[in-house]
Amino acid sequence: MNAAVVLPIVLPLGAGALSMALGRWPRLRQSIGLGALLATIVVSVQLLLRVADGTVLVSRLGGWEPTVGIVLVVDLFSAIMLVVSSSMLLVVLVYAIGSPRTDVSGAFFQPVYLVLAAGVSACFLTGDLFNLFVAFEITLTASYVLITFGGSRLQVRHGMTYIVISLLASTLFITAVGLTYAAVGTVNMAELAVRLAEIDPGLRMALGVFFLVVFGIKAAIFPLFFWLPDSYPVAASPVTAIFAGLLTKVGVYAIIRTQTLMFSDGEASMLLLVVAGLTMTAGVFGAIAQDDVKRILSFHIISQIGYMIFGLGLFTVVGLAATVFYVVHHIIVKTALFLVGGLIEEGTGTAALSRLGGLLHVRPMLAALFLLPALSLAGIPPFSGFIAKLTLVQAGLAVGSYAIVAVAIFVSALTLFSMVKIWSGVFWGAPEEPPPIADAFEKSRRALPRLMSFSTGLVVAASLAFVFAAAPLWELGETAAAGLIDPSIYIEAVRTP
Amino acid sequence: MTRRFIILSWLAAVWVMLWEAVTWANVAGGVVVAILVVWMVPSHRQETAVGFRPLAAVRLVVYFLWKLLEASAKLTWEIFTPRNRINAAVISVPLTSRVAGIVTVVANMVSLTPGSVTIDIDPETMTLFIHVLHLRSVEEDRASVLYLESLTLAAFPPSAFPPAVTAIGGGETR
Amino acid sequence: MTFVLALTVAVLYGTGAYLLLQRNLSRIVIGLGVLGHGANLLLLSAGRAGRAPIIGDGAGTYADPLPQALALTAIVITFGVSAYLLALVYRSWVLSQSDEVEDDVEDRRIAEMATRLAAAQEQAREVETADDDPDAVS
Amino acid sequence: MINRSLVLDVLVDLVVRTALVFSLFLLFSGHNAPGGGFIAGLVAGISIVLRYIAGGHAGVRSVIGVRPEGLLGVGLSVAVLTGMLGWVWGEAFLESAKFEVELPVLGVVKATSALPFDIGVFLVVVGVALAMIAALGQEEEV
Amino acid sequence: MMTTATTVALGLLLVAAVLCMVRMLRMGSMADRIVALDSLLLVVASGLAVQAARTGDGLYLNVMVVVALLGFVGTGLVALFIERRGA
Amino acid sequence: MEVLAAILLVLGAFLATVAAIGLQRFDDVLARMHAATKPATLGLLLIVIGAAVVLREPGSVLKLLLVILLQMVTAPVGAHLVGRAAIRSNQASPDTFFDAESERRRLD
Amino acid sequence: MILVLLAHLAVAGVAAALGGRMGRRVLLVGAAAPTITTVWLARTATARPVDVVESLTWIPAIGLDLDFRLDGFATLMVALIGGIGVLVFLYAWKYFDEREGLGRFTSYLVIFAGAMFGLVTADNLLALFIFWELTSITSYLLIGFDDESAVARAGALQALLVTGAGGLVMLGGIVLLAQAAGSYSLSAILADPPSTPSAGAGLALILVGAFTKSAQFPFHFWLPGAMSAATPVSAFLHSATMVKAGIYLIARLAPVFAGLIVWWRPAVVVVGLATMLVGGWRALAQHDLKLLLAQGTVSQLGFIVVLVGLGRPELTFAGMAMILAHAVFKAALFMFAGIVDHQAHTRDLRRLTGLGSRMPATAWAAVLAIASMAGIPPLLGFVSKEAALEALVGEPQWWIVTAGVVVGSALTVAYGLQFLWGTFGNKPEGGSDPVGPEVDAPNALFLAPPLVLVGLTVIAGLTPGLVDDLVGGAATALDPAAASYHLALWHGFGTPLALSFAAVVAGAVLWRKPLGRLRNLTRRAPDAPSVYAAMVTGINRLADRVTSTMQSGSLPVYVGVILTVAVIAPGFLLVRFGTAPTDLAFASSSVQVVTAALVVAAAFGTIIAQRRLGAVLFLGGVGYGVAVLFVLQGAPDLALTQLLVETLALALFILVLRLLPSQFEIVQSRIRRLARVGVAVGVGLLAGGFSLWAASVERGPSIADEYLARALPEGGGRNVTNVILTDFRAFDTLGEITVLAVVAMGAMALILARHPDDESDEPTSPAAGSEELGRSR
Ligand code: NA
Ligand code: NA
Repeated sequence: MNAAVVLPIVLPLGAGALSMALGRWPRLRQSIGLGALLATIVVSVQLLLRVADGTVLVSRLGGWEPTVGIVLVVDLFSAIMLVVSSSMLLVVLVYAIGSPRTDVSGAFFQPVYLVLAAGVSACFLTGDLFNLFVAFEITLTASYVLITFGGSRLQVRHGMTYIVISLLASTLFITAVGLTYAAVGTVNMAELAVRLAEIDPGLRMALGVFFLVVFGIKAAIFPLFFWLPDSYPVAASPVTAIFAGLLTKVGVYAIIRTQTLMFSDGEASMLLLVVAGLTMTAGVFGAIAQDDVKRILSFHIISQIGYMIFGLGLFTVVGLAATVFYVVHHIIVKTALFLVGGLIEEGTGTAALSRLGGLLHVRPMLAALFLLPALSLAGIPPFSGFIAKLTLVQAGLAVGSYAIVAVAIFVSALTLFSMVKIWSGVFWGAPEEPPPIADAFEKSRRALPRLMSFSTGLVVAASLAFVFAAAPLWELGETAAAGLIDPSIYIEAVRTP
Repeated sequence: MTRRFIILSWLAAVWVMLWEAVTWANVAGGVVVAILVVWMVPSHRQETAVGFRPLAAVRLVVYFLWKLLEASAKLTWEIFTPRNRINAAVISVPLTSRVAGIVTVVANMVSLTPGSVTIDIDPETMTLFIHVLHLRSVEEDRASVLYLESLTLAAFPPSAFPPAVTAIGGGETR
Repeated sequence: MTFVLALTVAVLYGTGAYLLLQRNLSRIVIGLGVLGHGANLLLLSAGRAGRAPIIGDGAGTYADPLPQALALTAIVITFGVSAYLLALVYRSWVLSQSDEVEDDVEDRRIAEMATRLAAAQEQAREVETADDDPDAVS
Repeated sequence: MINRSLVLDVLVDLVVRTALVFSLFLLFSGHNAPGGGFIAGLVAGISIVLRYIAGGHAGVRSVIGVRPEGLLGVGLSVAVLTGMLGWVWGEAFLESAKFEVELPVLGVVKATSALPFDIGVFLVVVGVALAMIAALGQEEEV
Repeated sequence: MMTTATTVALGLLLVAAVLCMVRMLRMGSMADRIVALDSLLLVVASGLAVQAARTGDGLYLNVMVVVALLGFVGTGLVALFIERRGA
Repeated sequence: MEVLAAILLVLGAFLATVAAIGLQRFDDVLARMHAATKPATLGLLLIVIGAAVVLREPGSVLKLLLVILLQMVTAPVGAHLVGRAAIRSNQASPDTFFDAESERRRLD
Repeated sequence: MILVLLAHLAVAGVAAALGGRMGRRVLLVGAAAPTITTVWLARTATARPVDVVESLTWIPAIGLDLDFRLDGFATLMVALIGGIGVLVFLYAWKYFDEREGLGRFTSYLVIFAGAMFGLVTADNLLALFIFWELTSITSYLLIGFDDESAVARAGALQALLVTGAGGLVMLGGIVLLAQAAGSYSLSAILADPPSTPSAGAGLALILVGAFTKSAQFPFHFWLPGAMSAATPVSAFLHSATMVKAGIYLIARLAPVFAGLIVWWRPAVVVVGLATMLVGGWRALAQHDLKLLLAQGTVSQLGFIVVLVGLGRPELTFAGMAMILAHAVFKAALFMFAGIVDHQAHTRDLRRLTGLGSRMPATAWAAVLAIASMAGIPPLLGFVSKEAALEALVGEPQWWIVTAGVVVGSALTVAYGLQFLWGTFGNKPEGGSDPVGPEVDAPNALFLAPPLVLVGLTVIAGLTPGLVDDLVGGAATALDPAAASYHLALWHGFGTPLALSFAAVVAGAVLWRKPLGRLRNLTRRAPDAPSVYAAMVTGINRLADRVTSTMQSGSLPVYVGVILTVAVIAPGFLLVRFGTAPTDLAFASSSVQVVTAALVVAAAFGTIIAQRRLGAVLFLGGVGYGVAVLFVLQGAPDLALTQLLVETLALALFILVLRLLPSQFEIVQSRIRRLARVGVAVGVGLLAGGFSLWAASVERGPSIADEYLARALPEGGGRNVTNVILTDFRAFDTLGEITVLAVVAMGAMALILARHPDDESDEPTSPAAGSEELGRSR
């Protein structure tokens, strides 16, 4: 029955625990990890199918009713996030296994990675505010370890930025939870939705904005994003890929969940739209100023987060549906791009544009693997990014939010500019300085690790498949958005004895 | 009466005290836990067998408590009177015992007593270095420590092995 | 929550924040510690105070046990993460003998580039205005 | 960093063992009195630190012959498995159950499935202490 | 009777605690600070005992056991550190 | 019984205060150490005994006994370590007298 | 139509796959795609009584469906795409020497052809947009095909940015228009056109997109920049097809909206005429064959925009004729330019001399093509221009257009002559590094494709009836009123012919006597390419500046910003909209007051401590003090945990501190002390105030009593906190130990990580690379 709801957390967590204990047998460890993530996907898809019509599944952990115990809740939005995230996690694990960097394939990587997977699932599933904090901490702690995996000087330095900022965010989070509990006496989110509506509006708005700040740090919105481009690029490629694809989206998820469930009156609409515009613009300007592939891509994460917030800020079904759609698109495409970035580094030893060039002639397949998601990211049709942006534009214009649409379009053009800069710098022309790997641009170059290329191809293929499945996905997004805009079903499902 | 037995009974007693009730279940549990813990944490030192004389032990405790109160009173007086009578010194007291456990007990009692603290122990010669706040005279202070040692030795007389053997292994870790 | 507790919370947050705004890693870690204490105190005082919530006989209202459980979890989590941060400080020192968070190199480089470009542009503009005025010369 | 002290050296065994007894007490009594797996684990962890102070790494290793990651894995697995047992006797993950066993001498022993869960917690916390000592206690000269 | 006694005791302990903190804050050597911290811990433990006497329940005894058993760990470590480094 | 407990409690607390005053009073680190930790330890013992006398649950006495025992074991270790550190890091007052053997060991 | 598109995809795939093995013959594979288009069109067009409609639903909910409609206008466009497409592929086969990447080139070009086909047949505006942007992307890849050349890369980027950005603007317009009309279907919108202000705004944006695509002033500059593309690309994209996309869209909308929207006609006329004149003028100044043609194309596109944009049936008809004629002669001219370039290895008019005698066939064919362009009878160009002038003369209120067209035509004649004379003429003065005598005539197969086009321009000129159906069908599809117009070679002696004649004469004069002074006058006007360059560098610089301001790289700054936001945003709302708390208890006991005071003192101690150890000890003091506060709140478990954690943390701290120097270094922070204090005070105030505020709220039934009541009977434990931790909320605890386990794993991994000394043989991390970079610069 609803026992399956907990599986997306328990499967990777159990597998993580086992692989901690099984450090000595790498093959067994790997099969456990892959098996667990595969099973997670299967379970998630099943959950998705069960909630596709807008129903909400509730699982009471320990059998305790909500407010006493912790509940896990699957609505369509969380189910979608689960499916996408577990798929990306599996593919990136394959990529990591295929990576020749020992620190990534070593005994410590997988358990931590699986815990990350469990944490992400928990973030999507939990219906309890404090448990969300715990889930965040699981995810973050795993990410601290992963970002500093390898322990090089730069990783330690930039990991420090990441960890300090995240810790600060966590402290603010726990502060917000404490304040909320003090004000309304519960940490169950559905119950909160009911009780928060009854308290002093000033306090409620302040809490709402406080949560926005807390999750905004994680989601890297303006002006809380500075840490991201300084820290993401130093991690190992699979780690950066999964961070870029998933972690900030966990923040976005939390923003959407809290702003639609707990502070559902749309009081923050204007603020969100302003933040969205600034985030888009700041991110894309940052990207244009960079010279390093991973840094460029990192700044684009920020810019893209702005689009997601844009859809949320409209507080309409179409706007939220567009955001859901955007999030899914972005997770896939961003993961793909960072995986390609990793392959570029793998082949040449660098990601600096000035040391790259002409890769198109040496590795045409890699060029194709980059070009498709890059165009998608820039919103070029017919790729998923286009559909995502189109729906946002439609949603924005439908309610007359012209300014934000104008910004979105302007930023879109700049994004194209920036993607083309990567293309031109990496795949066209010739390097200004020789890359670290001397024969990187010789025909006789060594082959890229097959598993890495394979998994990258898989993600790119997924981003293309997305285009063909766009109609049903959009319908899912609309149903999910309807559930977010009107959370009564969610609240009802949780509170029904 | 081996040291191991002392340890086991101490641990079992701790268990019982923690549960705040002397019942068979607690005693049995205490024994099990004690054995478990001793098995988990093997001693990293040579264990030296010592004996145990309860009467002498009581005498030691009483003497020690008396010293404790006396010294505390003195120190309290010192604190509340403006005159500074401090005459600090570090003196060395070569003990006669070569058993590390005994030396430790003596050193601790010295440290517990207000106005004196064991600064250091030379494991070769089992000499205590003691910081005293109010030096009467080196000899006098040394003598009182040695008296304390004699009381301790009376309570825990060395058995089985000659002192010389333990002296060799005394200061070394395994 | 009493006024005194709120004041304590305020001071802990304030001092924690102050320490966090420094570049010295040790201070940052300590600041996070102080901030964590403040947060835990705030969390605990979100519930009512009272007798320890251990069911027994005796009089008086029990304290709210939930914030206690939550704060306990939070304490342990904060501890764990701080421990990891300490491990990083350790490693950072081993690697670079530095306890300071230097600025991000790439960010600085871009900032410098921007300044240099602006200067160059300024210069170019001056030159341009100079020979853009042929009438003045002829 | 350790300058040997005979006093410390002699007493460490005593204190560490006592602390472990205490820690087990906290573990088993935690459901009814202040304590529990965390606190128990922390007490045990600090006693490991103590052991490190007295004997350095060798001291720690001679005591606990397990790899920290093994301890972590087992502890976490125990907790997760206990949670899964909830499916056996109830229908929810982490659903608890109470047991009463009558044993000779000891009388009626009551326990809940919270105990094995707490044991898992305990093991993890001990594992953390071990790992942190291993990470931070490398004997490099200053 | 008991209430008066415990109140007086608590008052004295509070004074002691404040004095310990004053010592910690005064510019002094590290040894001083660690001594002050150690004393503070003792005062806390004493306070718990007084509290136990006042309320009559032994819920905080475990805390006292912790202080008695492990309170010296921090002190000892800092002392070893100071010894190494100088204050 | 109650009177005894009251006396013990107040006396113990008084000793703790004395210790804290001692912390301010002396100008030698080691002297302060003597003044601070010893009376405070004794004070704790007294208070614990006092509490044991009045505690409602008789079993608690056992635990209080344990506290006393443990305190007796660990407190001197702490004092020893701190004292040693103070001497070794040359924080003792310059007036401190060293006998011959101690002087030799100090200079090692 | 969907099948045709799929065929393009398939051909592109095959070409990409076979590219390496087939060499330049892969271009013949590519030719299959336009051949399919042509054959399909031939079969469909003959069998068709009404418009052919196909549809593929995609995402109906957002109005995005692949609806196609082949009407008369689309037929004309498809004919150009297919017919010229075949010729271009054949031409390219001979144009390229064997080289790497021709497979890629072919597939780009095929995809482009497919996109173009989709664009002109799409009936859904969003689908149209998709193909629109696809043509931009493929054009980018094609222009930059010669990627070693920085000029090619820059040209490609420029074209993409202008047309891509224009496209994005157009997307906004499309959505506005469609939302006003309630449909994304082009035919539906045209059947029931909205005239609301938002529809008008949408149309304006669409026009901007169309102008960028069709290289209208002031966006025209990308087209000359795109001339670094291989000549077959220019012949196809930059004369016949892609640049017609904007015109296509304008032509579709004009007949309906020109009358509805007040500003439509003025806008189109101003832009079109300006383009025409600027392009023509600039063409005169070019020394590069292709640049000359490109500027000429700009000029002609402006002309066509005016024709189709005014939305008059007769002008629309003329516009259709012009589209056809221009595609044919301009494609041929580009091909000739390519032949010259290929044979002589230069396109510089100042170096070429006497090629007329070396390659006479080429020269004569080029003369015919130029003549067509210049509107000399009896060629197709003349026929269409005559139709245009005839129509314009019938619209006296647009006399300004007529005048402009005449001037433009004169310019056309002038640069046409420039082309011919410059390339084929025998120039006695030669030039600095003359090329000519040693040049060979081109291979017959190479010359064949342009010859076919020239043939067409001649034949269609002589017998306009051949193409009259095509042109008339197109015009009628746009505007039924255009059904009565027909092409004719001879309109009789009238104003149009006179104007044509005048233009030819004026052009010849202009060519002989270039107006040097006039040119000087215009030189100082801001020209568009430099505006573009300024914009690009401007954006780059703005990005640099914005980024360097925001992204300071300094952790304290980041923390400061975050804290400031976290204080100001909620603080403002709290103070502005909240009701301040009342009824505060000061403290629960004096013990609490003193303990709190101690905690506060210790907290300040962490700040003032100058030594690391001191600060750590104060932290410990705070921790112990907080533990006491926990006790006072009634939380023994918490106090125990706090004490133990504090002790363990202290131990770990000391293990780390033994490595670090005793004193804190004095580090210059990027934040001033005062600001730090300010932020800190703000954070404190918020935390304290907020918690008082939250605590003062009247709240619902507390969950506390439920826990207290149920812990023993249902959870089986007296310690309620522990029962919560291990039972009620055991999931939190599970998460918590997971955190701990991960931390420990991470710490272990850090130790086992390779020692930094061998960091060199680690794959260099990106930032490491850039760090070196930073140093070397
Ligand atoms: Na993140
Ligand atoms: Na490059």
